Amino acid sequence: MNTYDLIFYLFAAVTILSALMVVTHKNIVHSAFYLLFTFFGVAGLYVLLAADFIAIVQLIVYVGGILILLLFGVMLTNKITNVEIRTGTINLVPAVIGVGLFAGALLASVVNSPWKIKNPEHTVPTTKLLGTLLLQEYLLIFELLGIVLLIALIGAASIARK
Amino acid sequence: MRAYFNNIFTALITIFVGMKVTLRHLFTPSVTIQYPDVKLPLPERERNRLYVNMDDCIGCDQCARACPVNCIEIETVKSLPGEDLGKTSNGKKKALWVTKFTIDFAKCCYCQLCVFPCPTECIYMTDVYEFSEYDRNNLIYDFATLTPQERQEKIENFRKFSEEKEKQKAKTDKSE
Amino acid sequence: MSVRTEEMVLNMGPQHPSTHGVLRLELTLDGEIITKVVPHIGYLHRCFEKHCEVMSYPQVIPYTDRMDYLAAMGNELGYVIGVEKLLRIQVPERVEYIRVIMAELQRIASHLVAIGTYGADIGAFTPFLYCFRDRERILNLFEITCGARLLYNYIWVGGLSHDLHPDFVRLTKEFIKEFKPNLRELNNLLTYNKIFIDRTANVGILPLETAINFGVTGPMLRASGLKWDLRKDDTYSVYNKFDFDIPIGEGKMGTVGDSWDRYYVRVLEMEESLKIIEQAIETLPDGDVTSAIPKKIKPPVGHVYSRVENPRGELGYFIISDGSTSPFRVKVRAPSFVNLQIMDELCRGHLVADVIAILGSVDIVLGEVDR
Amino acid sequence: MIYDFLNDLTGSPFIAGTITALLPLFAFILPFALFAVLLERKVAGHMQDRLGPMRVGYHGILQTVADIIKLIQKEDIIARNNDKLLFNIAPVLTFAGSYAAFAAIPFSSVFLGANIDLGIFYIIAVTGLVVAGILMAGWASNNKYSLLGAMRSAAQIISYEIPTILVVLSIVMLTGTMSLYDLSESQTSYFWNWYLLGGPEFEIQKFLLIPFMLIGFLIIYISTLAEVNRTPFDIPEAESELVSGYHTEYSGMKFAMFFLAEYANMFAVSAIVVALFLGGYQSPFGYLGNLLNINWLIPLEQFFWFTFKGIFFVFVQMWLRWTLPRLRVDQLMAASWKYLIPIAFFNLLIIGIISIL
Repeated sequence: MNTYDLIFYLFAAVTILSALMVVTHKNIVHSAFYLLFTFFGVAGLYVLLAADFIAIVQLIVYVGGILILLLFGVMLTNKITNVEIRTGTINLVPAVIGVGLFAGALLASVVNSPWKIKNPEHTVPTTKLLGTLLLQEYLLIFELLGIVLLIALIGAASIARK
Repeated sequence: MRAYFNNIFTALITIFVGMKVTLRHLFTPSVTIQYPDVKLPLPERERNRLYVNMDDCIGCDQCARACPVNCIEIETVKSLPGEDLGKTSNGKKKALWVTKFTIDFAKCCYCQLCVFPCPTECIYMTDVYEFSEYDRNNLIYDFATLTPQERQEKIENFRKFSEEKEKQKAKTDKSE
Repeated sequence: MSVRTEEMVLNMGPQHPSTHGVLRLELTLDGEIITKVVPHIGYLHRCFEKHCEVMSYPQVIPYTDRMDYLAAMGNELGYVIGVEKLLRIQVPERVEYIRVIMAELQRIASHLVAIGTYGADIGAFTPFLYCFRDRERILNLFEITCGARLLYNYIWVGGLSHDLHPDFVRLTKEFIKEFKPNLRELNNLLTYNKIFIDRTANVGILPLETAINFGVTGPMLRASGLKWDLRKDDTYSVYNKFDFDIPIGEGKMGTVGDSWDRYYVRVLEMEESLKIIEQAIETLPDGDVTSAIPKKIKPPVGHVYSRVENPRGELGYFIISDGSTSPFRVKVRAPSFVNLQIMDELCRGHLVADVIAILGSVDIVLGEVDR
Repeated sequence: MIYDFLNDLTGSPFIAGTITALLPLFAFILPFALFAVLLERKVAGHMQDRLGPMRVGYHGILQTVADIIKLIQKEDIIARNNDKLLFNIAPVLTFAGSYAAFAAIPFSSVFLGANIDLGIFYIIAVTGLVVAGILMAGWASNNKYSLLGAMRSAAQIISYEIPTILVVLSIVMLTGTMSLYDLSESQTSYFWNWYLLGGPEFEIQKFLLIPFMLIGFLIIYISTLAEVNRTPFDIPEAESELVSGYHTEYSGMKFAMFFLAEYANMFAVSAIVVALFLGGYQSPFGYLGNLLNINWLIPLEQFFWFTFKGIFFVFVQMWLRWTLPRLRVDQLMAASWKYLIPIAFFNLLIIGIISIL
């Protein structure tokens, strides 16, 4: 086990543990702040995958934007501690079947996908590559996504105005 | 649209004007002094801690009556006929032993009202302004020059004297 | 679509950097918007009026100093004029002139504090110290005259405690000469600053009618557009001998009666005060300042209401004499106290940050509010 | 790079990495904070016709050291109703955010923590952590003033990130790189090659670009000023309204952490401005080392120029602070959304058009 592995396990542990805390913590503001560490851990994992651009985008978008928005929302709610999120269990059997199927599919894809073990010594900047891909090969999808986001933005603004 | 650009323009201009002012002040000499090392000369009418020149005090209690906060306390004892207390510098004859003359500077409001009525000008304000203390009781200044024994003695003397007088009076009353 | 929001009660003061003393404002907020302001006063109550009943007439003067401690000369003047009216004494001309000079210097000093702290409230700290630098020179003038810098006990019934210092006239002229460019500099640095204007113009607009209904006086009333100044409209001392203007709010940067107007009226008033001082110094008569001081102050039974234009507004003393050496009752109409009432009216619908801007423009002195 | 150098020297990537990571803290942030706090007080003092600290050391130069010692000694007060966990983490998180930014700041061609390909982008990303720390501090303090301050601060930093990124984008578009090292290297060692003056290429574009670069420079300077909560944008800690915003409840070393983060941030944003527009670590008049043929002098000169330019902009921040009043919270948002962002967009557009000419 070298330093690289060590760092990987560190980030993985941070991600998983904080994600667990997000779900289980009684205080929703604490949950929201644990989410910060989850996002941060994921960003670290991206870095280890040599996906530098994605890692930084993860930080900017999730930590800098979404998390803060979430915190705003959470802090302004009036019931912060001991929020009862769980509801009574109904339809236990279908739920188990559904979750089981989903978990199976996920596990199958994890086992079967050809993971590329990349040597971390040779990292290539991905920004340029991503840029060319987005603006050449996937241009249509990129534009469509842009339009969808724009529509969402305008919709949000118009709802807020009412 | 014009208002929009006008806003930007005035904001930038006024900020630069303000910055010019502060930049000029960056290089002007300071107006403050390094206080405990350097001290400003005080004007001659400075009103700070009171001082009582007991040689001149005749114990008339006028300053204590003028004081709006009652910070001056004076106790006097009449002198006996044989005693000579001397004269004040402006020629008034002293007739009272001042056994207590305290000023509580924690109460004093430095209004100078006590200074004017004094017939012998023995109470006046000095330019001493640094007299902070850790204990409030230390701010009560006693100006009486008599030692505690002397005070006791004077009070005792006067008591004896008046008792004597009383007796004398009683005797003369009886004899009549 | 309306969202139900919960109101928040924010307690501002009594220990808060910008309540100008120990004032407590209970703000009810909807988000950051004020829905209600309740000023809680009394933290600095020192029983001034009760004290007066046991003090002899001259002993009250040091107590008046401590009401509006930024304008002690004005407080003394109002009280002394009242007692003189009760006693029916005529004071020498020179005394009146010196009183006017002192009151106007005091007005400048007081307005400098008002303007400086207003700047500091808005966030500009440097003008605050520039103002204090100039105020310091005025205090030095007071100090050479009577020995005290803040609480003077200088204006006495029938006269003054001291005559002017021999250097006073020269130093005052020097001060006026050097103060004028400083005032221009202050205007450049703060008054016409875009950010300052944005913060204060159209904030806390006080319509004239409301101002009159609330009994607001002083620069606040004048900023709302009414030319009402006791120095001209109910003249006292020798103010009728001098030529000066009464600046009023014109809504130069926003609406008439907004915070910027209240601020600017004070700046202009300082210039007018300089004019008065210049004239008074030029025509200062000779004479003895202590000649008319009565030996024993024992006014006949009666009552009097005397009022003067203090930097913060109309300061009135209602003095009842029962013929003894101490007043039966002294009631003070404190301008800060009356002006403070308007807070709720002015603040509603504004943001928390505007409360500071409005409170600063009302310019209260808590010593006077609570007395 | 310094990492490679240390790696060769020590032969252990771990030690080299640790030293590289700690170097900015001990070699730069702490001394800088000590210096900047004193500078702030001295600048304030002299601008206000005062002298500032004069007692500790000659003209008070040891004042901040004394202050730090005082802060260390102070009792660490945690109120009963504080959220203890978050209350303790918040200052560390805030400082971590501003500290992480220093990893990518090019102090000189040698002293550069990591030559990340996305340098400028990285700095903007990690400073986002500061927002989370501030929100955390505000909420954990369980104080209305702190919460209001934190909310305002978060809203402010997020809105001012947009004009910053837009201006950064215009430079990135012009140069095709996000690496601060490459950006600095490209503005070779004379001041007419700075991007503020149109960049290193001598063509007609250079002269067309100058006014728009100037606008971009002003926008990024203003918006970074807002991002570090300095006057006129110091609304989160506006002492006349919110006592002192999100760090009202903090005392002792935790307060010092916020303070340190603030000063570190001040330099970090100045460094961004310098690296983007003012030639980074490049000297404006060529190098003495080249002239005298002493190679090791050049990095030192570069370090000097970079810190000099950075500290100059820190000085300008202080100058502004002691000159201007502060904006109101809605005006602050208006300044960003109504003025800076549209102008930055137009600027971006025009620079784009010029660059493809």
